[in-house]
Amino acid sequence: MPITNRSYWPVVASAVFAAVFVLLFLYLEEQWEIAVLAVGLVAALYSAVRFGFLGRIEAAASDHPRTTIVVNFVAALAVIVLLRGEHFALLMLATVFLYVTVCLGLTIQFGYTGIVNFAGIAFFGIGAYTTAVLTAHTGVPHLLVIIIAGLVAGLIGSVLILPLLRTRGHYAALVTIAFGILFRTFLEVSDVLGGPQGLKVPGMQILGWSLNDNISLGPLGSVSFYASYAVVALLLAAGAYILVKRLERSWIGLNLDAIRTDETAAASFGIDVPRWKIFAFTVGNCLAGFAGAVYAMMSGFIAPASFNFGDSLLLVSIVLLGGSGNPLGVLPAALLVVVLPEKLQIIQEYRFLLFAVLVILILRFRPEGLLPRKMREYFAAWSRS
Amino acid sequence: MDLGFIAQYLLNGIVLGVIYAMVAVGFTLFFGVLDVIKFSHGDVVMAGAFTALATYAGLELLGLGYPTFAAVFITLAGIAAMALLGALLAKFLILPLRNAPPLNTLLITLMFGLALRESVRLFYPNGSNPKPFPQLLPDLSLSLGNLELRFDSVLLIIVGLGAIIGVHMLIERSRIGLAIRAVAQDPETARLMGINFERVVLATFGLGSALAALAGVTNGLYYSEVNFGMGLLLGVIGFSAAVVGGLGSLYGAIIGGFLFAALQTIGAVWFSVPAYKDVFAFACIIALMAWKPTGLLAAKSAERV
Amino acid sequence: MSEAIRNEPILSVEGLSVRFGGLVALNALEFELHEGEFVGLIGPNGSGKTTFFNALTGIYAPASGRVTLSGEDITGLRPQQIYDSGITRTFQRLRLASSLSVFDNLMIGNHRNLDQGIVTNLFARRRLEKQIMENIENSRMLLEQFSAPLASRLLDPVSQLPMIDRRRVEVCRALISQPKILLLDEPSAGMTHEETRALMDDLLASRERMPGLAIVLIEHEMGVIERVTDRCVVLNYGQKIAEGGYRDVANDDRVRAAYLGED
Amino acid sequence: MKRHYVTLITLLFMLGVAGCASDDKETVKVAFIGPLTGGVSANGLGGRNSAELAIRLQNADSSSKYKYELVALDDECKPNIGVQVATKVAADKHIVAGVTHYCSAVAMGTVDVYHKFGLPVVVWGAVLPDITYGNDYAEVHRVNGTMINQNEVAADFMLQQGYKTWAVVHDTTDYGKGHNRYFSKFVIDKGGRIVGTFGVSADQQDFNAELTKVKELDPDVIYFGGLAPTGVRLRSQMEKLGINAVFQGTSGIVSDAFIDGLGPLAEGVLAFREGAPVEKLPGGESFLSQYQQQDFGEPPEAYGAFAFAAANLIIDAIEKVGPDRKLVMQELNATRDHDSVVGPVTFDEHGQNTVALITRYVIQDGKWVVWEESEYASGKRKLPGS
Repeated sequence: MPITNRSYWPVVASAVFAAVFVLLFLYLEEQWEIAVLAVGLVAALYSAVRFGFLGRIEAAASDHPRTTIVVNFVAALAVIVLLRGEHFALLMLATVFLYVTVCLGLTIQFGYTGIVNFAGIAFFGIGAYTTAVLTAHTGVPHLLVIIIAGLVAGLIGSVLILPLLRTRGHYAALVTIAFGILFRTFLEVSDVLGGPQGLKVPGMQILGWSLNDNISLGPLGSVSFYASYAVVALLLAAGAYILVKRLERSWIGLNLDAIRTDETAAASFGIDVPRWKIFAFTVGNCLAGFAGAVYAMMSGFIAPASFNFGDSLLLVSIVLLGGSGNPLGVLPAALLVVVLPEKLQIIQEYRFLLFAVLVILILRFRPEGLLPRKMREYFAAWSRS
Repeated sequence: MDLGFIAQYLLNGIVLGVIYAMVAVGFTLFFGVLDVIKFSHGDVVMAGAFTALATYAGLELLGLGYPTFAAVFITLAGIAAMALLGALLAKFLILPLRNAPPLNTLLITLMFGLALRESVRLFYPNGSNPKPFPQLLPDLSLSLGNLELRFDSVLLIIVGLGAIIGVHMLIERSRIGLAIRAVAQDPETARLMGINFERVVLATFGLGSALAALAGVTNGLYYSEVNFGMGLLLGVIGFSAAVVGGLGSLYGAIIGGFLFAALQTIGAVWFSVPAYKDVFAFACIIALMAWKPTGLLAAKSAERV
Repeated sequence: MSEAIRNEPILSVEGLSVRFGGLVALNALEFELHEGEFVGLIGPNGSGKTTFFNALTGIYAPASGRVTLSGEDITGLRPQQIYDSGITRTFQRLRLASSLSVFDNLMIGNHRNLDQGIVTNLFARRRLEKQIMENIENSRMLLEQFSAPLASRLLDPVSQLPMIDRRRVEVCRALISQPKILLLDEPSAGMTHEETRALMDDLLASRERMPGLAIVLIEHEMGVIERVTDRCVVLNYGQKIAEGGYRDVANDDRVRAAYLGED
Repeated sequence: MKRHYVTLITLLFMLGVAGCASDDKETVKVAFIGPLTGGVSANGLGGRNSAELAIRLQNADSSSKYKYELVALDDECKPNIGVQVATKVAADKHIVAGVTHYCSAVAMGTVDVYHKFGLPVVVWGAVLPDITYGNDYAEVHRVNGTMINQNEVAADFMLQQGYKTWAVVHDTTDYGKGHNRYFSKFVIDKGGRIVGTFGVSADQQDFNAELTKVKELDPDVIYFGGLAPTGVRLRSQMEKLGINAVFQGTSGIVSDAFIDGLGPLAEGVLAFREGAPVEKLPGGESFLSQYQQQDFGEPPEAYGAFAFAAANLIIDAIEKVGPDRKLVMQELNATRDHDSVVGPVTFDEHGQNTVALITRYVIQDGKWVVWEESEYASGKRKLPGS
């Protein structure tokens, strides 16, 4: 059906470039190395925008959606393989993938449907706590635990549905802000879920294989156990990405976009606004719950202090920085927001100040985000169909 | 329960309500003219208090630390500095983002708040620790049974309410107030009528931030202590109060402020673990939003269809 | 005026009132519409014309009265139910999703004919793509009836179109689901005389192809009303003050007073 | 990986050079982790500076076998960030040991990481008993005492002074909640009475509602389990409501920040802290004066001396057995009566410093004074209500 005549090489080239960059970004530690890398990135991005490479890459990606996913997936796997022994880099990478998953959920909620969710980390936390409780008190297989954790997050989110359906804009924002703060305070005050001391969570086991063990490759050295988690997190993020992309390219995605742009008009053309808002909100929260479950098993310990209102704001800023509504933008933005503060450890107590200033500069001079959303597409080579 | 204690709870609640209302009025003003949420507002409260504190240190060096004079002078200094900061923020961060999605404004101001907070923590001498605020108000108090009626609480209530009424008068009676109302009503028409849009926005942000500074200084005088993190929760509560009351409505902000204070006070008395009071207050807010989706006093959102 | 329309009315409105607090925006309105009829709805600003549309389409809940469509009571239904029953509309202030493409906007209008199943949408890509291709063809054909150049811009964002094309897209969005009744809320707003004329010509032409379609048009330009409508209804202060052919209505004293009084 | 080879070659090269020029010593990295940003960063910065001081003093000593380098990282007092930086440190083969954590929840989350990677650490500030007693990890040690010993001594002491009723105000972090648990247990066991318990959030500004309730209950003592910033607010608002009870704090308020934040209101506040008073110990005085000389931006705070002691324990172990994690861990585990600025350190089988010396403090004329030497003990001044 769709005619495809543009080459997919720009996609491959950009994936390789991105992989090399991510690899270096995660691997390098020295101050000057990171500085050189940052300067190089800015120069590369500038020339990509200036000389139209970015447009060509995006056009190619639009023509070859499947190739794009496969190539990027392989590139991510390659990064994991190359980093196989680097525990810390892999932990950061896995964390990035989990944040990407949550932010893809927020993309469905906010980017498409226009529901602002300032309690993203709360639903992430619900997934994590569900996992802690289930693994401690039941023998439910861990893959099932992840699924249940996501569903519980979706379910608890439903208490907010009534106020969310009735409110709009900043009023709706307040509902989720209130929930986010309430959730953290509740965890801390109530002793049922471990209180401020938090809970321990056992490592993930799939079919009798424990993900918490390093894998020995004999003379080739050993693979960090975080590599297993990074792969699991990557699979989750890739699954979420495919879901979000499919959603966007369907009539349902159109409903969501219609609701965001004009609720009254959408309702006037038969779109069941409450139904699709509930759908988007719940699916988004479930994704956050899945990610939270994997996170809990990976880090082995969860406590209320990890689920602050400030973390929810970080999630929202990832979505905005990436370009609201563009699932592809979430990845670079998550890398920036999650890994950059860690890389800034060298400036110690000054790092948050610098981080805040950087985000202000990006928002000020690129208000649409790093990769602004393009037109809706229904299938490959859409613009030439 | 003894009558004196009931009166004491009431007084505590009123003082808290006045502080919240002062912060909430800022949110409602900004929303009125520009439809934006400025999330750094709580940190402006903090910065106002620290400006006053630094000014006091300067006064002491000059040997001018006479309590009443100093109290007035540092308040004015805080107000002036924050008014300027508010206007600058509007000019360089908020107005340029007018055409970007509204959430961007929220995020950029949030980051500005973080930067402000971190700057005070890092660059104010020993700023990561709580700082004692000079006790410049006479240490008078009246014990009526179990009620401890303090001069500073009464003064705070009077000054706070007076400032809010002053802002109200300014908006209702003055030329700039007329311009603010015109812009709030319909920015395009106001511009056509020859109103300098940018000036009005800067004035509004200056005004709101000045009120925040006043809240910060009175907060410092009342609690005798300020710290770099004091604006964090205050900002969220002020925002909640403004939204619950109905964004854009001055009376709504006041009612919202008092409502939040009342919820917290009730929660603190009611629960055996007072920390539940925030869970209680925010749960009530969620329920309230379900009941009154546009706030208690919002002008019925007349959506043109 | 054909004979067919003398049958039972397709839409009948009895004693419809809308109140905002103490304000009576629409007062016991009686209104009938027959199949294939083109009715003009006129009246000074604030006379309740748009309120009538909003009450009909479920955006406002009527305080009293009854609305029946083909004999079925549709009073107080939600907007999406009204749309599903076959009434579509345009808005005075264009309510297109301007960041979306022309095609997307048309598809929003075609909602009731689209497969909304989650399985189809997420998992049966092949079936979905077939539906999409069919809809692209339909959209092209419909747009071509209005403006051939517009059909070639099917995938462009609406924000890049000139005003008249946006109006065309909005009318097409309301027409693509093949409704029984089309409500047009002042489509000439923001357009020149020539553009309005061109749009009305398109409209009349498309009416030829949809013989059963009944249209209600809110319009301020009397020339337009005179040229395209079969019958006029005049509102003032939420009440119907006159009804009939354009010439009769235009000569009615109360109508003149209403318009003069406003000016 | 490649970089390791490069480092290895560099190391070999350096060793070769070292053979010729005796001045170049092998560099050994030691980590410090604590909260450098956020609400309790004052303590984290004080701890970092103190650990840095230990390193600098050692490097200045020409008899030192190695050249030490401190890798300081911020855990933001958040467990998730803590696990990240702990992994970073533990996975870095060049880091031999760590001086880690002020916040208990963070320490709870990271002990597994240290165990997994075999990195010996000495906790310098977190007080939750479970950090050492909740596991059998040989890697984990702690120089400061737990909240158990502290509260037992506190309860005994206060009852001896003749106080009978307490209202407990604690923050709802692990720190405050833990203190509440142990203090309430000891005081009730020993015959005291708790008339009310109030959990408050650590960033709360206004305590008038809680304190009005306290005033109704009219206790002899207000026990506060929490850190200095909250304590400052609580104490000053107590005064404004005219509550005339003794203010009894925990180790978390034993800092200059508490006195600076309160001014004259601080007079007569009691608190308890593990370890001997720094200035009374051999080396303590010099620690404080050396700290002054280094011109750090921030004061050492209550736990600076512990961080200093922890860093010194690690340095001494490395000097003795060389920069090898396993050997250093064994050496640390064998620590018995090791002199330090916080008194002799002896680790039990859980790596917990068992020298349960608790010092009682009272604020007198704007200074933390050891109770026995204060004018309150001699009867010259009186605490409120006694």
